Amino acid sequence: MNLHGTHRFRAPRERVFAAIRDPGTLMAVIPGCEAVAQVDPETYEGRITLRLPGAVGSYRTTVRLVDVVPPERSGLEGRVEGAMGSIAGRADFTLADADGGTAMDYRGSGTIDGPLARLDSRFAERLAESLIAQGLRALDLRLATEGSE
Amino acid sequence: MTVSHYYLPASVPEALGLLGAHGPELLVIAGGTVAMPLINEGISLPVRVMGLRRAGLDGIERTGDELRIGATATLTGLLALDAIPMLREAAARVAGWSVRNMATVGGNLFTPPPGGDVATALLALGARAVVTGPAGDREVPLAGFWTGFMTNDLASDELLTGIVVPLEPGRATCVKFGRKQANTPAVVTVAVHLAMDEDGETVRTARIALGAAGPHPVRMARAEAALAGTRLEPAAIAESAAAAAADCEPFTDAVASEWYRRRMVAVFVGRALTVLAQPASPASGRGA
Amino acid sequence: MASVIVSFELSGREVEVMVKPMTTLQAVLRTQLGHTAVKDGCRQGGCGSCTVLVDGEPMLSCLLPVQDIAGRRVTTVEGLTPAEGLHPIQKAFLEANGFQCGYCTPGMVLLAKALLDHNPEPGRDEIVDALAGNACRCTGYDPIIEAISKAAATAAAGAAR
Amino acid sequence: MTTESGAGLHTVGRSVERYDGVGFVTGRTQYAADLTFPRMLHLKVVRSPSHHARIRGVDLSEAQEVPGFVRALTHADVPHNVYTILGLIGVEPEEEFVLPVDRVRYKGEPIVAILAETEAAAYEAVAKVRLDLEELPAVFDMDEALAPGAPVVTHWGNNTFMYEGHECRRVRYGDVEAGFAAADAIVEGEYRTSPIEHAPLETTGCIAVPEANGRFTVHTNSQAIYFSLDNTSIILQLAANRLRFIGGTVGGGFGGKVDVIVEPLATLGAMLTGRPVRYVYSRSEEMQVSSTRSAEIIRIKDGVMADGTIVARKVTGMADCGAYSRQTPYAITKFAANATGPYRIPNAWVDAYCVYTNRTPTSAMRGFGVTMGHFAVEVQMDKIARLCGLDPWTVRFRNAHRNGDIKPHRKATADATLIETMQAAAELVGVELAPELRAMTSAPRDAVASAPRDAVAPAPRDAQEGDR
Repeated sequence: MNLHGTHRFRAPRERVFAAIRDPGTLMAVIPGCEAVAQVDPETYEGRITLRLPGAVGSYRTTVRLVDVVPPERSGLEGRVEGAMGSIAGRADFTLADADGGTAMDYRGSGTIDGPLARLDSRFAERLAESLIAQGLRALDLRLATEGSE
Repeated sequence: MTVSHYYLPASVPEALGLLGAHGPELLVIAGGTVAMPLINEGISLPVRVMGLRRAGLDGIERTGDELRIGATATLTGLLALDAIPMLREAAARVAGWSVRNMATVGGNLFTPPPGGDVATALLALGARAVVTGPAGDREVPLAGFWTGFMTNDLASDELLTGIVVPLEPGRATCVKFGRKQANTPAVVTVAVHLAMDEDGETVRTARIALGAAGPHPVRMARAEAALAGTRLEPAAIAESAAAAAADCEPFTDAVASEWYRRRMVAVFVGRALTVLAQPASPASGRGA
Repeated sequence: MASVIVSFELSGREVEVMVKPMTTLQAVLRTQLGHTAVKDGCRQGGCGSCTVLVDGEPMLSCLLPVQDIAGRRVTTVEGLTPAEGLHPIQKAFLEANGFQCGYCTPGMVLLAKALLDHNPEPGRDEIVDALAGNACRCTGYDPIIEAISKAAATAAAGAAR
Repeated sequence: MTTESGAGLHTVGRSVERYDGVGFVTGRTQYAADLTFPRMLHLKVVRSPSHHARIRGVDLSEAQEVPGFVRALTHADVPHNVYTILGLIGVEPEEEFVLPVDRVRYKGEPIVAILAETEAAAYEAVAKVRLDLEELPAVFDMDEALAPGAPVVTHWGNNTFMYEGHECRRVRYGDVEAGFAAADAIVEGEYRTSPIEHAPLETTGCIAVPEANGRFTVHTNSQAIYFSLDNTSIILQLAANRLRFIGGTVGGGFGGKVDVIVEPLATLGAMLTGRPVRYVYSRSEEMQVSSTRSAEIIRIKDGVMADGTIVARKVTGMADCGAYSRQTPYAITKFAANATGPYRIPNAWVDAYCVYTNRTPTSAMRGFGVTMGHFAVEVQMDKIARLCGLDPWTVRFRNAHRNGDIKPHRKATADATLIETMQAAAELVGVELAPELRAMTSAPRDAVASAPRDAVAPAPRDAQEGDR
């Protein structure tokens, strides 16, 4: 399973990077997120619930920040686990200044285990990329409105 | 089944009560043609499930200049419909007879691409989703119903209870290109509705919706704009088809590659518009 | 998880079954009621070998929780077959060799029954449309289409007499 | 050689009602998986999500807690944990495990089997088995698999089946290079085909039932019922007379049900639990893991004379065996023997490779090994016809085998009927053959005056050194 994507934020990259590390923000922007806790400076545990056509369920997530170089880039090692199986892997994202805002590029790969692995792996890729895109859009909106207060 | 409870509510209030009691962990199904394969295969392992087949949501009625379709009206039910021929075309090309007797119009909105031919047609018809929750009904234009691949605007305590379709005069067609003539997922589905000027020859506003060319059925704004004010001359059709091919977001799956889908978007948008460009074209010319 | 009692009419007689929640009509017919003419080709709605008639209309029993059809009329090939001899549609399949391995045949026979009830004299295109959801991996479909045309013809001839 | 006319025959040519037809139209025919037994267990397999990986661990702790879970079957439970599909006919090596010990080589390969009271419980338990796999590089393309440095799929170190010390099955007859040199023209072609899944409507499956007398009755839809019985007997180290296989009614096979895949595990489950065990593929298992026809790459180089006569043919064929041999090494031998087509080739060279990749293992399917070879040869014949300005019939008639022609593998052609068949076919489709073609027969060449001119005297030297 391979993921990649880009996103433009209106906010500068320092605020984007800080927001990504803030449990409160993560809770608000991650689709279906019901709990996020920072267990140590680099590690977050949480729970998301997804209502997908034909399959509903909640998933335990653990994400650790690695090779952190704020506000430029960071690595994420993570695992998502629940009824439909598990996805474990690593993603890396870079943040670059782009005419007043921020251009994010992310790339990641992981292995799927459990029932989800029996589906076409492109299916899981499209689902993951779509959920990530929704989260980044919500983050952009939140930073833009926060900024204007 | 590892299912501990399967509820069959007899009314919408009863269904909303069950949603309220069990919330996000309650799987909702209607015709079962999306959920049951995943359950039969042991991929989806729900514990509590609610079926809507008996919840009284399968009516289709015409009120003034709108068609109100119950969320669990079957696709076969659409085939008996004279009001909107294009909907009949879309429903006729989904799966086979038995599945059309089971699959529901509401369910088609939740069918991941490359499925969702009827949803694509409804999008081109400017339909609205009727969403019912504890606080009552709200209507969502279909373009805003989908939030991403397999995700939508419903809260966990809300149900899709119906679809409202405006009965707008104009020229409309739905063309599905699959690897076979029937019972096959789409390489691409194109649904078009053209509202014409009084002269009946000039396009006032166009709606072009694509299926299997994005994370969900998508409207092609630039391709629509390329037709406004034209008389569907070949150049206008070519420009519109090129815009659709450029703006769509096709994907690769077992049916077709992203590369092939993008090219077929250009071909079939062009063919759909060419069918509608025929002078005395019947209200629902049928494409390839 | 408590089982539930469901009753429905099966080929003319009332049946009552006790099932785990959401057990499919296919599983009930095949493993509890002995109607193994209802086949088990894919359980994904793609092959049609599990086709049954519910109130005369074809449906896929593998996608149908039995609770959904409580109180309704279910017909399988076992129900179509008379005590003596064969139903005209079955005879037509036999004469036209509308089968090779036989696994799709029950589904095709029931579809033919439903089609002829709707349209006694279907053309080839209407037969093909009706069969579109049922797969056959052996015959290439022509013998099946011919069998259904033959059944329609004999029925029409019979009606004409 | 006269073709039988239809006269005086009782059955041939008439449409006869099939005795098993009544069972089909009434649905009374009993297929293996139609049976249900009291206390029957359901077997579901935990399959590898990776194409190529080392198995570091299998954690069953959560799966065992699922209500309805009965037991798991691991490689340690299998008495002789190796498939012997071709071992019975002396084709070695036996290299595919019934349940792998430390490595999986294709996506979907079985790792551990789960036995449970109901299918739903089995699926839930399968979903809760935790696999600890270390991903290894995988290869899916034959040319890449043969290139140096490619990931190694087999356990003997290179990615081809070894035929008597050679990397490919070889046929040498005459001198192709001399033939090419003497030819008026050279025609080359590369032909590629994809794997094909049989997709029978009835999926592969069986039910193993322990009998009171210690024997096991196995209801199976295998196409090779005694082949399966023998292999199950070896794998379970159980005397063959302890096994009674019942089948013969197959809901579509097309060669897809000869792999002896489900019977050993189901019977093992019945042995260890004393209860009937049902192991039937789901549709996605049938598509993903049941064997397919091999993908093939066939490269042909021909030396031809102006009159369309072929004087030399060099064929390099590769079949994608997938991760394990099964029946493909045998298919390659069949390919090599038929690679040059039903035509007289005075100078022939055939190299036929059985190539291993991390794809689903391939096996039998409707004339496997030969079918795709004919596709390639017949397209090549059309190319020759176009090049020589001849019609495709003439090129085929002039090269067609006749009785007495020596085939590249040194067998004399006997009972040849290609010429007569083509003549009958031409008549059926209303093609007017040239007199030369109408006059031809399959009689030995030297017995008939109008034998085509031999451009190059064939030099069938004795079998070359190293060819045995």
